[in-house]
Amino acid sequence: MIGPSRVAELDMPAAGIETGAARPAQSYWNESWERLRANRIGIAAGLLIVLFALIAIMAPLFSFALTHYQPQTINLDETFIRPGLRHLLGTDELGRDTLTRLIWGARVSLGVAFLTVAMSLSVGTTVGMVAGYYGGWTDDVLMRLVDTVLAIPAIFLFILMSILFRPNAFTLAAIVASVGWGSVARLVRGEVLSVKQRDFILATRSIGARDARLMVRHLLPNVLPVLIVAASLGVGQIILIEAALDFLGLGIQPPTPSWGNMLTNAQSYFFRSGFLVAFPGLTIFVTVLASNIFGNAVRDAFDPRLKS
Amino acid sequence: MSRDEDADSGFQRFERFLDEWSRRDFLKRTGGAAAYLTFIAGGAEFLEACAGGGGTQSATPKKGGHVVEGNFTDIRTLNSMLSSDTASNQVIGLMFDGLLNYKKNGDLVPALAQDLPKASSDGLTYTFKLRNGLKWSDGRALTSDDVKFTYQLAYDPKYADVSSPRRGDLSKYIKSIDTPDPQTVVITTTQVYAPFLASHGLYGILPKHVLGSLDSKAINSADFNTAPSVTNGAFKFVKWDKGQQVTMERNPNYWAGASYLDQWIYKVLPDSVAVTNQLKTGEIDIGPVDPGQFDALKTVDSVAMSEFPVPTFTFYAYNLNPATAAGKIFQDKAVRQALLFALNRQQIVTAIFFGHGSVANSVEPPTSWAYKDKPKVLYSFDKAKAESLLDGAGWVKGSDGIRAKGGVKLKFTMITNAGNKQRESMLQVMQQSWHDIGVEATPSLIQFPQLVSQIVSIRTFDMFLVGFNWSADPDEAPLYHSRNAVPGGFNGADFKSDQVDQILDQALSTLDKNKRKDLYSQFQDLMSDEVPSPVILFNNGIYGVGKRVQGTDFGPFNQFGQRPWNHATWVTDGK
Amino acid sequence: MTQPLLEVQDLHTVFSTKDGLVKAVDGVSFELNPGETLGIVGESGCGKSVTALSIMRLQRPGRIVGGKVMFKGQDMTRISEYEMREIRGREIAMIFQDPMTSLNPVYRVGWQVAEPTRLHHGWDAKRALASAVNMLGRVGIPSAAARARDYPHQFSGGMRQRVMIAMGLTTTPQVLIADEPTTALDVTIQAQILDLLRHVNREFGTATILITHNLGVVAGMCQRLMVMYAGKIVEAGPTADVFANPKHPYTWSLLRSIPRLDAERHEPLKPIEGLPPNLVDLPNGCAFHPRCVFRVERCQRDVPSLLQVGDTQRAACWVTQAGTELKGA
Amino acid sequence: MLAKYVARRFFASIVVVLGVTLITLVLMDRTRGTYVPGIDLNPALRPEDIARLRADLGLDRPFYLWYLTWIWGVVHGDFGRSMIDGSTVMSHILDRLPNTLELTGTAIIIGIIVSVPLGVIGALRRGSKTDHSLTVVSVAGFAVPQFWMGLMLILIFSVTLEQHGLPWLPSSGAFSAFAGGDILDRIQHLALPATVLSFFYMSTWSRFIRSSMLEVLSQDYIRTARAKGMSERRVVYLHGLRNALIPLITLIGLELPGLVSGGLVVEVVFGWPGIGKLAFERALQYDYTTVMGVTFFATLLVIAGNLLADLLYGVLDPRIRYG
Repeated sequence: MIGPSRVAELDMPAAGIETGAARPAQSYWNESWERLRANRIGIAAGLLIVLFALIAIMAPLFSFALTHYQPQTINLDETFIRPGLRHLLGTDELGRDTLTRLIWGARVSLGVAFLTVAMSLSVGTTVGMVAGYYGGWTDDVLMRLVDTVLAIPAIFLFILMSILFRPNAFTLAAIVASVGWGSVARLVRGEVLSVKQRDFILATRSIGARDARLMVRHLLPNVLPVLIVAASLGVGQIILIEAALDFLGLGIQPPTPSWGNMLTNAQSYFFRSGFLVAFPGLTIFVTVLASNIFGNAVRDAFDPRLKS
Repeated sequence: MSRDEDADSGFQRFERFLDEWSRRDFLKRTGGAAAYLTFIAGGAEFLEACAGGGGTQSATPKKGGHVVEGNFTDIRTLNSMLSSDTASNQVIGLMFDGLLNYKKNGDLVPALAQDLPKASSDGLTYTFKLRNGLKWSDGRALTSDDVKFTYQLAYDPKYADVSSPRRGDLSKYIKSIDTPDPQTVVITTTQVYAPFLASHGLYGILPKHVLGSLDSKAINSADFNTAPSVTNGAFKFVKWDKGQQVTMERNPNYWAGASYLDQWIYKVLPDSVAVTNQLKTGEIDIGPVDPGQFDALKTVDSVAMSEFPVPTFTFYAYNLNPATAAGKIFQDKAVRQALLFALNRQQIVTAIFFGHGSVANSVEPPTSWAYKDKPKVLYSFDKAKAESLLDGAGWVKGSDGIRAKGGVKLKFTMITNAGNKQRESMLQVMQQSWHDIGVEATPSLIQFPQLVSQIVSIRTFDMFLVGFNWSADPDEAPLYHSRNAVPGGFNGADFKSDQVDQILDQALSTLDKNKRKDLYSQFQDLMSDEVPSPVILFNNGIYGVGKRVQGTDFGPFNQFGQRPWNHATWVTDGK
Repeated sequence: MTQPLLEVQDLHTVFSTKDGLVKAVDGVSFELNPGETLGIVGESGCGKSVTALSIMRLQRPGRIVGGKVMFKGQDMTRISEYEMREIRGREIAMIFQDPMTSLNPVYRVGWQVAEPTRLHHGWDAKRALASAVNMLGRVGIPSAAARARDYPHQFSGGMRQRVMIAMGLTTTPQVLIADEPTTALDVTIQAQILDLLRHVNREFGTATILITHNLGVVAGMCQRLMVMYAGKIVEAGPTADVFANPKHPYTWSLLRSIPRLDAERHEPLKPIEGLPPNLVDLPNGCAFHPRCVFRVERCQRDVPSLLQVGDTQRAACWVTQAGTELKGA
Repeated sequence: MLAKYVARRFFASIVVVLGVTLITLVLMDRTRGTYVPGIDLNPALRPEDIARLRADLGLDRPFYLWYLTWIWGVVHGDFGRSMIDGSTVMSHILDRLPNTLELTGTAIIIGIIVSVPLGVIGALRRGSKTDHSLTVVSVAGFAVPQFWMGLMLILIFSVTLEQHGLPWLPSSGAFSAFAGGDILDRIQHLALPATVLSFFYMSTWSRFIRSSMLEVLSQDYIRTARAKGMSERRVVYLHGLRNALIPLITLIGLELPGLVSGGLVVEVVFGWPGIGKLAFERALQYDYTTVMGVTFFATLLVIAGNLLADLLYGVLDPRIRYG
């Protein structure tokens, strides 16, 4: 790309001069993918997330082969051990192996993040598409519902929902998603409203395509870029939200480790062992940083509004 | 870091009052001394108790300056008859004196009263004589009418709409209050009730000339509750910045002499880490210290640490209601005893409370004069004994390693409140310790309100873990008497023993302290055998006090509301 | 011959792209005389707009890598940015293709039209606005005083282009560069705007460079004409002569590809064969040769320079330079 | 036109307010169990005390009756009294809201002051090293848990500095416990929490302004402005920035509803007496009246925030019409 003015000129349709066929345009997806691949740092960040996810999935293997400890096994004779050979990253106030807990904590923290994204996107997309597509009173009812959900102070929802459903990875994801789906719905609805007006939708409609088919086959692909961007930016944010909820005592409850509750837990022992604060803090930082970088890369590559 | 301190207010502090304090002899001395002291203390003793303070200083007190006391619990009300939480009581105690007060070992001393009251021979009537020349901070005389009015709020049917948490007891026990003259108060009780003075003699006295004209409902919402215009304690109210601090200043009319300090400020902090940090920076002068933070402060030159046992214990309770699944398991005494034998409680005290607390042998705290050091059954850590008890009772290990009897597996869930680190840790230690003897116990953390609901009414739990904070009287009926197993009572474990009921009732209606001591001794023996809700440890209280502050004297019964030395506190730099 | 007002000498402007260097303007030379209207014609991407932008030094992200732009005795490619700013909008004004997007949507029209005089003449807001309103009236905007308070989106396309023109004229510049001023407009509006430009040229005596891909526009407007292809001028000369007797096959093809009212009835329109050139990878020799019906062997080898062909025209073509007449196939 | 638009939004708002408060109440009612707000495990309490206090608070009635009573009060401007401390809910909100506004407002201002230049520089030097490092910094600022950053700042700027006898910043509250409250004192107390909170804004907004600015700078009217002979600064800040900031206004307007939850973690870490901390504490204690009052006001803020953002958008962007 060589700058806006240049592009404008090159792309200009020639009214009086037949320019012949333009160079074949790459499809939007190929182009986006190419742009993403060109972003080395973004790809590296993405791979790091994948790596962490793999570690999380294989956590039992790691505690069997690498650390030789279980995440919840306590040993009150070996509390606050500094990092060393026996415990690579040391132990916490109950003598549990920090590395093992970090690995198992990845299951929870990343699991919650991915699950939350999946849930809020699927619910939000469905609601947003239905509202945007049908319009009228369906739209009104659904959007007032969205307004309502978005207007309840999130903290009340978090507190009360966490009491209603004891937080484990699944319910916590559901709790966070119960706040998150609303904005997705708004986003998707907006996108659908603009796509709906385009000729091809009207054409498809006129040949009598069923609504469901139309939404899935024609609207969804158009909304997809927005969703991809939202998803990749969402993961990091949800890890932070999860950590904040742990800090407020509304997240994953001990003894199940999550990065957030490990970090929260360690705060009171900061004076005893800085490592306890450092390792989970660093893990969260690196993960969120990576997913934000990846998310930004994805946005730069996929966001149709940033094209050109 | 605990996040629900506000929800948990009174409770939460236990965990901080940790212990270890391997000075077992100190505990004994306190307990023993308390036991042998006579019930009646003289004025001379009172002076000794309140004038000097902790003995850390020898210099002459200076007038002027201020103290900032930090705590991580917000207060709710400044009306002594509406308050039910320790934080509020603590601030109320700075501004309002009651008829009586505690010495730090829990002995009663006179405050607004001249002497401890004389009880009538039938034990039903207490006659208080007020000190001469008592004045409110506005200069009006404080009379027996004020005292009567204060108690009326909680017992007189005329004030039935006042939302006082004291009404249950007071309306039951007070028959009438007479004021034959402005300095005399005669309280007649409906029945002999031994803890009456220790439990109900300390409420801050309220000014009738301010509140007397209001009806019940208006008292609930009076401005006085948030901004008391008139006080009778060491300090006067200045302002309350909600969520932040309460500022108080010297009350020149205080009966024990005007405070050295110009101001006392109660500041609300986010959590125990903040208390530690701000003790270090000097943003606060006084604050309760978490056992986990003790070492961080011990090395700080500018802060002196004060540690002492408190009438608080942390215990777990079995659900004994035979109608529940858990009740069927825990009805078996062998199970209850075996589980306790399987816990290495010394290790819990050492590792989780960093030694700031002591393993409990009895259900009475060692701060009590009724404390029995060695009740009938002692439970030292003995895994083999635990296993043989279970084997003997017919609980045998299945193929999955979990014991079962008659098809019922020895598995249950343990609940406590989320956000309380020490309790969370204890559940995990219990889970692992019991797993080692073939018992599957699953920890589950719930919010404090839900825990309270479980304990006082819903009662679908298998086992809960909490702390309890006692007054100076050894009565423990709220937890162990069957009449408190009704909804709303704290005997959520549904412990029902006719023998225990009888002993507790008898002890309540006995005024003779030695007789009571015998009864409570029997009670402790019985409980050590039954172990319906074993006490894991007795907590310690730790206060960090900036060295510029002199004249404080924290002790088991002088931490929150009761501090006879408030007015005698001073600061070396006069700032 | 009077002294030229603006003289472009061997101008080279390049763009770096990830595919390579693009020579958007490749050795363009021409002059503009006072009061004259010069047309620059070419298809998309031929470099005509970049030429105009390079004159204004607004070619970013492209770079001017060679040549001179002489204006009032100084080389505009060498003066400081500050001096350049003094020329932009004051001595040389420029209007753009799309009036819908060329006005700032968040400022009132009057404010925007007044901006150049405030900036360059240091007029206060009131005086500048009065002059702006006056100018808006002169470019044919009805009730100009009221409309000056409107925002761009409240104007139609044609009206906006009038606003653009007014904005360019407030400082009475000596040169007006109009880059495709009518392309984005309806046909009827196009005619009105062209009328306006003609009028401006006459009334203000402003020399005008009119850039367009539309030969029809040039025909009615310009005394002289330059045709650009792939960054180079391939033919230049008086408009009438070029139209009557093109000396470059590209011009010839262009003329045959547009419908003409005066054309013989049965003459079919002939589109130009082949694709527009890829600027990153130009063919050897004459850039037009792959599409040229007259090409000879030499065209594939050597680059022709712009030389006098005939009395009034110049062309860069081996064929016509050799004396061959271009006759329709 | 505008009036009609506002009116339509107003009626939609009533639906939302009713929905929000009802959902909040139902959730509280479903989860409360038999807990009576303000009750601890205090051995001095008798079963009859607990029953009586429950009745005093109206919690022995079904939630819909409680709701109707509450709505009736609200319609008459009475939000009731806190179930925990007996103060009026209104007084709580009026006490806390200014503190939250002070904190959030400062953070937003810091956020704007920092993020706008960062975003503009990033856009102007797109692809340069400066741009890349700014991107990394802003992304990194958003990758640290707020509570962790807060505690670290306290350890560094409060505890450590003080221990070394250097000037230090207070770590909690809105003013000094003793003789505090003047402007300087408040600014000192604001410094740490506002910094932590502003990181969030800085990170998101600088990215946002960068892309918004990039988009604007590619617009034709920027070229027009340059062609008019304006200095680059005037082009960027007068013609570019104003357009680029319009979407930011919406973003800021949408922060308004976040007042309750947005600064919560920071308020908790720094003991800042704001509305978020109040809401958090009181929700945990089932202080129905306070929670409902905060919910009500928070919903109004959401509605007002959306409306304000839209109206501001209209003021700043003349293209927007209301229909």
